[in-house]
Amino acid sequence: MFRDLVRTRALEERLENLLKQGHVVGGLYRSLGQEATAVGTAMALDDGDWLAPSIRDLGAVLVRGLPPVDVVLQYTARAAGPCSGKDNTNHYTVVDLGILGPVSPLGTQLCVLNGVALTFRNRGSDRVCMTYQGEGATRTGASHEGLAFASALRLPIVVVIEHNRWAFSTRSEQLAAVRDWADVPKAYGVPTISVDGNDVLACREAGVEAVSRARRGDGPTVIVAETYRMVGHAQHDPQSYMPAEELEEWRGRDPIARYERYLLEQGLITSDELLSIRHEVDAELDAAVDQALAAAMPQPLEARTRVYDAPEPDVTPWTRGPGVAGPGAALVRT
Amino acid sequence: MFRDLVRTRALEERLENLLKQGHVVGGLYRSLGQEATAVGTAMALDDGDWLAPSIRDLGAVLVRGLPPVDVVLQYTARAAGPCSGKDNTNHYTVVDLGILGPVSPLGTQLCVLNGVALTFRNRGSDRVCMTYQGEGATRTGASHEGLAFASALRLPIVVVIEHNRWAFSTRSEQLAAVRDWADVPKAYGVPTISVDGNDVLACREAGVEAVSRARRGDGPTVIVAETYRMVGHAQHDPQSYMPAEELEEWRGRDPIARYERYLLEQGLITSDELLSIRHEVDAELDAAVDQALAAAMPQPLEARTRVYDAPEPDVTPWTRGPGVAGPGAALVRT
Amino acid sequence: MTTTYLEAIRRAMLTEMRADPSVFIMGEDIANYGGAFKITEGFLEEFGPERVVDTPISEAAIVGAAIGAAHMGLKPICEMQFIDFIAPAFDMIVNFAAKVRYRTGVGAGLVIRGPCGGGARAGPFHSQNVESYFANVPGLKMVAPATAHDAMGLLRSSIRDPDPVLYFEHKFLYRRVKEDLPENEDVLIPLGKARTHREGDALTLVTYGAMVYKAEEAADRVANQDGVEIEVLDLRTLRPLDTDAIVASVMKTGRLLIVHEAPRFGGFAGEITAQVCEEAFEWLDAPIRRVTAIDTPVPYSPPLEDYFLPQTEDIVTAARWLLAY
Amino acid sequence: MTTTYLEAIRRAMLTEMRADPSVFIMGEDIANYGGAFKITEGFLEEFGPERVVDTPISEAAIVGAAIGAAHMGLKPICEMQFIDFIAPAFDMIVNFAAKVRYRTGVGAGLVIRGPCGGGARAGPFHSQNVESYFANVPGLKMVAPATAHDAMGLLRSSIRDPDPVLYFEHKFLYRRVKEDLPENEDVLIPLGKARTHREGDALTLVTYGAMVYKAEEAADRVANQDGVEIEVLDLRTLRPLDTDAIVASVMKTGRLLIVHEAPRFGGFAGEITAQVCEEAFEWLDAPIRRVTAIDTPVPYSPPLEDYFLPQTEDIVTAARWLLAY
Ligand SMILES: Cc1ncc(C[n+]2csc(CCOP(=O)(O)OP(=O)(O)O)c2C)c(N)n1
Ligand SMILES: Cc1ncc(C[n+]2csc(CCOP(=O)(O)OP(=O)(O)O)c2C)c(N)n1
Ligand SMILES: [Mg+2]
Ligand SMILES: [Mg+2]
Repeated sequence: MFRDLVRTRALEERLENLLKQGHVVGGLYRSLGQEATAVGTAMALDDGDWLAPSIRDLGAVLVRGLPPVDVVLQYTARAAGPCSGKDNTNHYTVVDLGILGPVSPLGTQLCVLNGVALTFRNRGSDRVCMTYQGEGATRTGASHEGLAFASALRLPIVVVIEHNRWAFSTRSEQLAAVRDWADVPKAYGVPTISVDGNDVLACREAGVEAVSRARRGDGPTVIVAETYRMVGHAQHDPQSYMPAEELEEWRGRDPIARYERYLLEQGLITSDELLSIRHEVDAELDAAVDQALAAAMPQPLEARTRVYDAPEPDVTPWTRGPGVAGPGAALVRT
Repeated sequence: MFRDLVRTRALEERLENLLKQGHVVGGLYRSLGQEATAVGTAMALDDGDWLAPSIRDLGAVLVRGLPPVDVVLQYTARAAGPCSGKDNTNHYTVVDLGILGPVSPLGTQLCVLNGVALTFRNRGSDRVCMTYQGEGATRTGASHEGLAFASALRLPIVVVIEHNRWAFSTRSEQLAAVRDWADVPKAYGVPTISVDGNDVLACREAGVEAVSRARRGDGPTVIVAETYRMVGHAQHDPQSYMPAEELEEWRGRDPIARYERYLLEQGLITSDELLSIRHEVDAELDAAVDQALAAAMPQPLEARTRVYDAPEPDVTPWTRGPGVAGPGAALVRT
Repeated sequence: MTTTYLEAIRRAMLTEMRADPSVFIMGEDIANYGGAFKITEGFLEEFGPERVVDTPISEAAIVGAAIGAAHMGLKPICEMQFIDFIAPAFDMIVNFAAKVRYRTGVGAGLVIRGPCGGGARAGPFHSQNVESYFANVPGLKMVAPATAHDAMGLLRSSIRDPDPVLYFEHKFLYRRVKEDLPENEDVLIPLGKARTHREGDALTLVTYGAMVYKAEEAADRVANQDGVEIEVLDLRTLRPLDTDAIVASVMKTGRLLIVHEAPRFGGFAGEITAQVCEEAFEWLDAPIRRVTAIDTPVPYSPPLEDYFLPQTEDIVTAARWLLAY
Repeated sequence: MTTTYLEAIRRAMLTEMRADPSVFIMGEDIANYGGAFKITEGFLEEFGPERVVDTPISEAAIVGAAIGAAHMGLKPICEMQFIDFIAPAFDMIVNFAAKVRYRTGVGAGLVIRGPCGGGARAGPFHSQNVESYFANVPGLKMVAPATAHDAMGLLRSSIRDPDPVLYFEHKFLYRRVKEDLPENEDVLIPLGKARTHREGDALTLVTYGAMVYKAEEAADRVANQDGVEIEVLDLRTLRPLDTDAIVASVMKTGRLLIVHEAPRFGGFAGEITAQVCEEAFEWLDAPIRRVTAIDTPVPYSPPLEDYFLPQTEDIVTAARWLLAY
């Protein structure tokens, strides 16, 4: 688990560098300071379970086994990435690993994950699904319909609300009259577990409890993880609106330093072992970055493939350069 | 109040007859058995307040002063109706009376009413808004966004959830894991008042309390009214799915009979007075029906007007009969 | 066996659900009640609550669940109580269902079906034709059958299709269209193929849905009164569009009239016109014309709705104008 | 004063909000933060939280509140953080805002604006052009400015308009387009009027938004290399469409090329083609052609997005084909 926390942060740092160097061309949304929520809860899943990460859940995806090189290939828009360069950030769906990617419009992913859970239920499988939402995303209509639907159909699903205090620039207190986010699931008759989102062990425990409920067939659970977004919304956000004292306060609760302290205090690991984990991670990620940067960009014509499940892409004459003549070129009446 | 209860039921009975006779050509959705909810709560409003009725809130609209003849004109698709024949059922918006009509897609009306409430707030007015939703409608994304928005902005708005046990053919227990509908508003940090929706006095009291909160600037309140739909969803619904015993049980709680008993027992009114109210209502409604049936249907060409705020409707050549030639007719190169 | 358009839709689903356990249906009031139009009556009894799923009133959640189930290999059918209520699911359809294969390589074979169209005095929210809202969205297919035979064969193909299909059934035809469909006939019609509803050589009339019948009526009238044969092409599938069939007919007749029930501006006729201009311009002996509803919402009152909807008389007028050109 | 396209949008709102206290703006992160693109920076300080309203992430609620406020006489502007997020508000726009005047006689004068368009490597959900989703919806107006001057003048008119206006600002132009706009000039451009961006007599090129610049580039190249002048018409307003201007130009040149950034099938070019066929068919000396994006979602990777988007070279090729016809 320590390794996954470190991998998450270190991989995001590398992505940030790649962004500065122009290799990552879209946006980058970090999970700095809240890595424990995703890593801890995702640890509760087993083989065959599905996970639907939100934008700040790189940690959960790594726990589920996505190789870091795939992440870098994706962010650098390479042909070999999990989206073949067609979509960005963490928008990949990887069936073999049970990862269901989001789309940008917030809230809809939960509705789609319901369909996976419904399939499990209908097939008599005891597999379960887990997904994540920022507190901001819970305000969308899709999020509501999704949770109500899961509750009505008692689907095996765990929703983790990542209450990180901000939705972009907007404080959660400012834009919802809810005082305790653990009240939200009450509207759906769904039980809630509140948890310190910066305590990776507590997050894992909450995950295990919620996942067991779902596996037993007792329907959905919401986990409300209290955490804090330690950076701006995205890399282009100067984050000037974030109070310095608050940041300082939360810096003291850094989930990685905290877990590291715990491991050392409990004698579960030595400093040397921690250091060598960090070195191994560095080596793994450096290799991933090198490999990704050496990989090819997609061929332009690939833009046309895979819209439908069809062997041949549609020909779209008159949109492309000199090589392609419209069929009309031949259609002069003789 | 007794008069409005009687007017509501009697007017709906007339509309039902008009439907059978083919004068009402669209659908008809009755509020039989739940008239007290709309009538009672709407009594709490004052001049200048706005009300947004749902499909089963004819009573509220009559309380707000819409003349019954307008209702009949509307349902019989007459030119002089509040929608000029362009829309059906209770889809009328009447600015002078502060009535905001619904559209068919459920949930959106609340979002629109928020804008009225926002205007009051911004203008420093203490006017308030009230609206109604079936428990089924609360499952829509729009309903959620609307309530969350009202709560976040502390708008002066009262939402009455009419828990009448059915959403079309679907039992509320069957399709929501919520046990107590009074839990729903907790997700929004909004206070709830639970009320016996068949007790018109209790409904009025709940309305007064909620309206006062809103008028004081303390934001939205949800009233959950427990009631029962005593007929099928619409006139075309054979309602075979409704358990006879349950109907029987609720028949015993009929809100009109109940209020009538109360008035008599308390000596607030005599049987003679009650009877003469009924006669007056009959006379009023018979006249309304006669007047409406004598009114003209819209002229076909009126179909083209009022899409935009424009003096002249767009000309739409080539869609209409022999009289109208397309402009192309003249456009042969000379 | 005499089969209505509605019954054909019902039988298509029954056939597919019996043959393939991965087919299932979700919607509002479809299980206990059998659907607002009773199309799924008895399905719950036959297939059980796992495959006939009553849902809360939440169209986005319904379509969303269908996408997820499709990812897992199921074949979901989503019923919209009226097709107008597809609007709250617009984001889910356009941004999730339509794009997911392209983005991720994982497809979403699902069907969204529901009653469309006017003529039932049902007002602005129970009468719309929504095809143009989705016309510019790559990744979707769209089907709009006019006959019971096509309704059955196209729905079966839609259910089997690996991509998201919007299936528009015209409520005006539900019980008015009756055809003899053999009980055991294996009707399976490929998507993307138009059908010549009526042969002719003087003018090509392209249409779909309920307008096929008004087009036919107009063509018959012109044939009887003017002695000229109009070819009526029923598109059946709007996307993929059978451009070849349209172009072939236009090359034969030299004249094109497009008729649809949706409003004119931004309606589906535009795409057809553009394609014919690109591929058969030289064969056109007259301007391409369209007869459509007027550019307003669907009004409720009968005289208004009758004026709103394209009528046989309008089609006759337009056809004669073209024939005389 | 040198003014960017973005600054022009900002100034239009400032001018209207200063002149008319009933104008206000709602959106996500627009008040405290000043908007994702900083268009409303400083608005909160100047106009206060009543007129610059940060909302929850709920586009349907935002547009809904705008409708209600418009009923009461206010003039709301709704900012979509990206125009792609208009999709969750689709039902609210199409079924409530667009139809409410027709149905009830009470209008909803409001503006929904947001950044559209590709070229920013922003992937399938931050790059769309959504005009065709709304093209078949009577009751809406649609604006898509290409210049700073037009962005300002059309936004001011949109805010004053008594009907719902969708205002599409192209994010690629935000900081790339710079013009000299007099500080106090009263720029107010009526909706529904196209603008001749470049005069010519050999071919009419109809376009809008960011494609105006690629069209211009293509026209310049053809002029330099082939000595032939292409007329570039910038529609500016998509609905109401300035059919008169298009038809007049086509009657002059006899050739029409339509260019838009959205995908081809079901795109806005269809409506333009249909109208020109109806009104100027006899003047056409060649087929009407369109250059558009290909029929896919907007891909993320630069080589893919470049292939997806119409390029100057494509326009030149199509123009030459038409000129040689
Ligand atoms: C429907 C929709 N509207 C707007 C946006 C733009 N947007 C992207 S992230 C974001 C804030 C999300 O806040 P939250 O859900 O709390 O997640 P966090 O970023 O805090 O993890 C917004 C407004 C969007 N993605 N989808
Ligand atoms: C978005 C949407 N989906 C479906 C419908 C069809 N519909 C109309 S009324 C109704 C049931 C409403 O139930 P409820 O909200 O409880 O109100 P009630 O009829 O009980 O008063 C349904 C499903 C609709 N109007 N809007
Ligand atoms: Mg957050
Ligand atoms: Mg109900």
